[in-house]
Amino acid sequence: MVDLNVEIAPGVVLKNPVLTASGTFGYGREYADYLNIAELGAIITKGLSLKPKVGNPGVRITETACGMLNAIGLENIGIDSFITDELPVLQKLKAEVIVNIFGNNQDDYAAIAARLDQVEGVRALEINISCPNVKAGGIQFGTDPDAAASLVAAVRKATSLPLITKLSPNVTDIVKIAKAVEDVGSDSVSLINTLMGMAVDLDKKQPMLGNVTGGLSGPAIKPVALRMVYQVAQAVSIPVIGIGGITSAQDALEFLLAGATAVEIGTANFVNPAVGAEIVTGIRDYLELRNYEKVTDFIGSLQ
Amino acid sequence: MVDLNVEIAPGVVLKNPVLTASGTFGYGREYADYLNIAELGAIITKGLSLKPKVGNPGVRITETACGMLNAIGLENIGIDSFITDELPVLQKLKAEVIVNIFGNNQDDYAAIAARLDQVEGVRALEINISCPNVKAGGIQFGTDPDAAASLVAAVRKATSLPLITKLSPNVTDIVKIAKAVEDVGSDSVSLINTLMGMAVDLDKKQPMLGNVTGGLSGPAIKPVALRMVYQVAQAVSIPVIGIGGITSAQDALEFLLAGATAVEIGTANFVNPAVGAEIVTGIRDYLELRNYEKVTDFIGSLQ
Amino acid sequence: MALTGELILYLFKTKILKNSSLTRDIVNLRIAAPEDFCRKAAPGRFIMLGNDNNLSDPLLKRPFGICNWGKNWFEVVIKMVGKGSRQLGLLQEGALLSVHGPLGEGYPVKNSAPVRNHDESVIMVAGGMGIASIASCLLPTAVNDEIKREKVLLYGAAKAEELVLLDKIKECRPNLRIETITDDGSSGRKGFVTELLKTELQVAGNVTFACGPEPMLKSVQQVLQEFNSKGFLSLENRMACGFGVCLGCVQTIVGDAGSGDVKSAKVCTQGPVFPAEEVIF
Amino acid sequence: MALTGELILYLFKTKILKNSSLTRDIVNLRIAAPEDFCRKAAPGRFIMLGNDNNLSDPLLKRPFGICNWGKNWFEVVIKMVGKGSRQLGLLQEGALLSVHGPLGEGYPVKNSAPVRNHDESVIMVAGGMGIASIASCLLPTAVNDEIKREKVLLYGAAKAEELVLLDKIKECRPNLRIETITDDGSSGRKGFVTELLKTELQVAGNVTFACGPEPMLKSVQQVLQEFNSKGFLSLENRMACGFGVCLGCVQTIVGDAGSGDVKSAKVCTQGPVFPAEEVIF
Ligand SMILES: Cc1cc2nc3c(=O)[nH]c(=O)nc-3n(C[C@H](O)[C@H](O)[C@H](O)COP(=O)(O)OP(=O)(O)OC[C@H]3O[C@@H](n4cnc5c(N)ncnc54)[C@H](O)[C@@H]3O)c2cc1C
Ligand SMILES: Cc1cc2nc3c(=O)[nH]c(=O)nc-3n(C[C@H](O)[C@H](O)[C@H](O)COP(=O)(O)OP(=O)(O)OC[C@H]3O[C@@H](n4cnc5c(N)ncnc54)[C@H](O)[C@@H]3O)c2cc1C
Ligand SMILES: Cc1cc2nc3c(=O)[nH]c(=O)nc-3n(C[C@H](O)[C@H](O)[C@H](O)COP(=O)(O)O)c2cc1C
Ligand SMILES: Cc1cc2nc3c(=O)[nH]c(=O)nc-3n(C[C@H](O)[C@H](O)[C@H](O)COP(=O)(O)O)c2cc1C
Ligand code: FES
Ligand code: FES
Repeated sequence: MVDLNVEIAPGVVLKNPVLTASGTFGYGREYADYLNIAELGAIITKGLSLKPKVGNPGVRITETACGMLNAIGLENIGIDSFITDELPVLQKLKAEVIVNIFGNNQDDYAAIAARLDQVEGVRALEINISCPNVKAGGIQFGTDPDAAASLVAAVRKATSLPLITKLSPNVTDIVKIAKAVEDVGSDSVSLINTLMGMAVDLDKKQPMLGNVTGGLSGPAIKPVALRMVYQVAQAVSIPVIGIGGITSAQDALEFLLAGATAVEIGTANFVNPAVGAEIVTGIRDYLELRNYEKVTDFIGSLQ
Repeated sequence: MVDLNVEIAPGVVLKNPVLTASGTFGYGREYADYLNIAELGAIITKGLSLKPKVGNPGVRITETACGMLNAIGLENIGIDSFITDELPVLQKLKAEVIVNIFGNNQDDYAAIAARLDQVEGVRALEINISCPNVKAGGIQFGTDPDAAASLVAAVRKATSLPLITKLSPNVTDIVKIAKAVEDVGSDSVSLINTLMGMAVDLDKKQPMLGNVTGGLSGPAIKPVALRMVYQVAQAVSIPVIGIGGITSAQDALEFLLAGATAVEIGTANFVNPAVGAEIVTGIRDYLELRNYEKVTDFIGSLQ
Repeated sequence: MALTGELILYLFKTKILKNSSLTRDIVNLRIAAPEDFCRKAAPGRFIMLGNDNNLSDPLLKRPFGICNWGKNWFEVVIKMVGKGSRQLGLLQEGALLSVHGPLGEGYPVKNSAPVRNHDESVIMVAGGMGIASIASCLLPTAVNDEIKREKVLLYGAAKAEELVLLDKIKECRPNLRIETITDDGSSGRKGFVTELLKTELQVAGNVTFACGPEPMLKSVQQVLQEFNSKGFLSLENRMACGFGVCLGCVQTIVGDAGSGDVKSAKVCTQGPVFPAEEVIF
Repeated sequence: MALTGELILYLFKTKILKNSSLTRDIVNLRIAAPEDFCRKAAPGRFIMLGNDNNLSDPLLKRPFGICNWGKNWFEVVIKMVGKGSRQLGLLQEGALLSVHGPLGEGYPVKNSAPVRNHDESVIMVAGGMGIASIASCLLPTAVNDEIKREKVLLYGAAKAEELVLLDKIKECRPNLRIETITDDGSSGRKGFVTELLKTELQVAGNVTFACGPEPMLKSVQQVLQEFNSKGFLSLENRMACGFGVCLGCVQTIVGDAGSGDVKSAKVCTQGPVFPAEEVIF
């Protein structure tokens, strides 16, 4: 039996490298009908803020060639409801939980990180510095190395939880940002968040999305994600978690090969809610067939 | 009969807004079997350098979800062969010709622009500051506003031909770069060039492309292209030419709606070599049905 | 939910048993399904349907109402409007499909899970493809046996040819009164279906179920308010997932009673059927 | 070229006349085509084939050899190896396709456009799906009537089942000597097809045509060099356009005679068939 354990941050050993991406897996329990969520490496929650948030008005999703645009606007139930209503359910389901957080400014981020510090059942935080849908918050942090570093440093001070910084692909040099957050104590990085895109409704002569622009996800972005993961994995010494257009075990294996210690599955969950479990099985079968003893021997073995 | 004329640079009035993108239309005559290339707004040549260039070794193209990666490496016959062997053919075929140029450094760019200055049958130059496949040249210019401005200024001095600067999407803020080149005399901007991506061959445990990374084109990138065209068109006062994933008249119309004065068709030429002519017809039919007198009334009319 | 040990949603691969064309661009697909799935079907519930032969374009599944079902099959009526629905509509007998469902909360009829209201008789209002949803109250034998409280079917469409499913409905409910209306007068009166509704609402004590394009639902809402009459609207917001995780489908609805607030509801899990007075268009 | 007034390449939509399975993953498609197109077909030429029902995934057309043709049809043999070939291979009679072609320069047989060499008799070497290209010298009536100069067909595959098209070839060329060889010895000898070639080359004065996977072509090239014998190799580099504009398919070949230089050639327009001694693998 091949050993699928991966350590995605110091001390955070997961039973396999398949995680679910924030915003595509709800708070986790919605999927309990389709798969045993305890069998996943971990689930990452919808992005949470200090207070509940309503999100964007108008059409929020539209499909594009091999992808989709979303402009949900980070709607969420707020950290307190999460802790009281959702987390206990996840613990009962024996899921490994990573909480994705965001705020409108550095203090918000630090406050939510502090709030989660002593909460049982939270394995790590994923800091979303890259959501393209929040004008005031995310985007500035995610596109400037100094701002990103200062934000992550503030979060680092506020909590002892392991920190994964989630990077934006909408930048000239993602490696610079990855290194900047590594330097201030991010335990790992995850990438990519969505590419900023747009669709128009020719009949109505209007943008398709209420928010005009939105985040592109799905198979369409996989080549960009793979390239960035490869570049960042070459440059940093912390673990890299690969995200973007993964729909099959083959896709996941490609990211591992390129240097990702683990992967997150996003949009594919909408198409097939059981995809996470199927990918775990697919990775295991692939490695077993080729006589690997552990997945870590395969990771980063691209020639 | 609806008036399809567009002015893509001062004095450069084309009979319609459908151009072919550099690198996807050869030197033009290869398509003469499939469509009357004189019916296109203009054709843009494969990127040309002062001396012939051999390109990258190994696999150069690979398909991805709704797109393709290429790492041709700017292989071309060199400007002199073009002027003697290709341009006369294009003139006989009555095509409007825009020459796409690149170099390894500022002097190269200026030299090739100077070389073309007095050549008959060249309507404008498109300056490729954005090819991701040339390590020494393109990419640095295309991702930094100052470098881009200084390059375009040098080309501006070297020629009196109208200048279109072709922008890279692999940047944090494409609007900044567009404005920078506008300021130094670029007559228009075209966007986007390819997104930098990568694919891996799981069986061989190697990158798919000889060059490791390549440029992503095709329908997959359309949402990113449309977003950037919209943003740039809002910010500059020179014409914007939209490129990226256009395969149908509907796609082309969406770019015009978002503010593009004209569009370039790239990868779609490989799939259907007659697509340019079909898109011209499709745009005409659409506008006629809706009683437009001229396409310029439609351009930028997104609400 | 797995939490309670009871599986409510199913995810399965299946086959088309039959594809019958109703018009040039509307088809009726009969699809094989497990018995457990069929037992959970109810008027107004829906499924997410994906072509299993396709690659990743289109990517997402598409939502369609379950308009009829039996022991081990169900039916959907699909209007081919874009790439997803066209690809599904062109599939023939034997083609493979992926299905999630049954999803959502349906109309408050007796045998549907959330019994919200089942006293009055029902005025059914369908606009265009809204008939697929409304038909789910009329066609299935399961429903037929338990409730027979519909008063009238008011059915509007652009033109006569687009009035689909009428034969089937007449067969299942021979005594049902049906009034049609078309934009061009090619069947029934010329006009909008809400005009028919106004006439029906002259008599009080009924409840209205309506499904159709948003502008129609808006005016149904207005008419109901005018007559101070109760009703339920089935919405068709865009959906990516269908089971409450993407937040793509949310609809603004009125907040907690008396608070004057608004809140957002997931159409896929809290709807698609909402009390008419709660929806804020 | 339109320049000369003569149309050499065609771009058309057409239909599958017949899909016959040869093995579990190899099919033979007969496709309707205009007569003009068929007149330009020649051994070793190819077409780009696209499924007309699909959306944009897969995006590009795929290259396949024209392995047989008549007055108004042609045939391809497709091995389903990935998403593009699988989607095409699963299409049934009546399905729509888009075709560009005929493309490339084929083998130097009498009636093919570029007559480069037609004196010697020909040793034909096929490895795996390379048979589709080699068969284009043997199956078409047009070719059959004009040249009958093949000496032997050497055909290697992984195992017996994968030796396809043999019945057809025997029917068209009843007198042709055919030697098979397989990796596992399930038909003919066990080994590689180049071993058979060595035996044939003991007798001089012949020319070799070869098509197959790159490693096989490399060893054919070596063997030919060893025996100082002339030959032609048909390459299968990846192609995006098929008509010389993307520069995706280029192959390094020897430069101008005696210069010692190398240059790059477009496999799609300058090939796919090249003199064996010119190719630099
Ligand atoms: C709960 C629910 C039940 C439905 N039941 C039925 C039914 O029984 N029969 C039926 O024919 N249709 C039904 N629909 C609508 C159907 O889902 C859409 O027509 C379909 O998803 C369009 O997909 P497409 O790829 O063909 O269109 P696209 O190419 O994506 O778009 C074509 C047009 O359809 C609109 N559209 C796209 N997605 C949706 C969507 N999810 N909902 C509404 N409009 C959309 C677009 O704005 C556009 O104008 C239902 C929708 C919902 C949410
Ligand atoms: C001139 C020419 C003639 C050909 N004739 C035939 C023929 O008659 N019958 C036949 O079955 N095949 C033929 N091929 C090969 C055929 O084109 C490829 O098998 C096909 O394009 C693979 O597409 P896919 O989407 O199924 O594979 P993908 O999913 O893209 O890839 C699957 C595998 O095929 C390889 N591959 C992908 N594209 C090509 C390509 N263009 N050429 C070679 N390998 C590729 C990949 O490296 C990968 O290992 C020919 C190729 C050329 C260039
Ligand atoms: C509907 C939707 C909502 C998302 N919400 C969040 C979010 O709240 N926080 C976050 O960090 N990323 C969010 N993402 C981004 C995903 O986590 C992921 O980075 C992205 O979708 C790329 O992966 P994919 O191609 O597998 O979907 C969201 C994506 C989608 C499609
Ligand atoms: C094979 C290939 C070669 C290209 N070569 C060039 C080039 O030489 N110069 C250039 O400016 N852009 C080049 N491009 C980029 C295209 O001109 C275009 O910007 C890009 O492909 C996006 O458009 P599309 O999605 O319609 O293909 C090339 C693209 C492809 C696919
Ligand atoms: S469709 Fe995803 S939450 Fe409703
Ligand atoms: S395949 Fe495009 S140049 Fe040969």
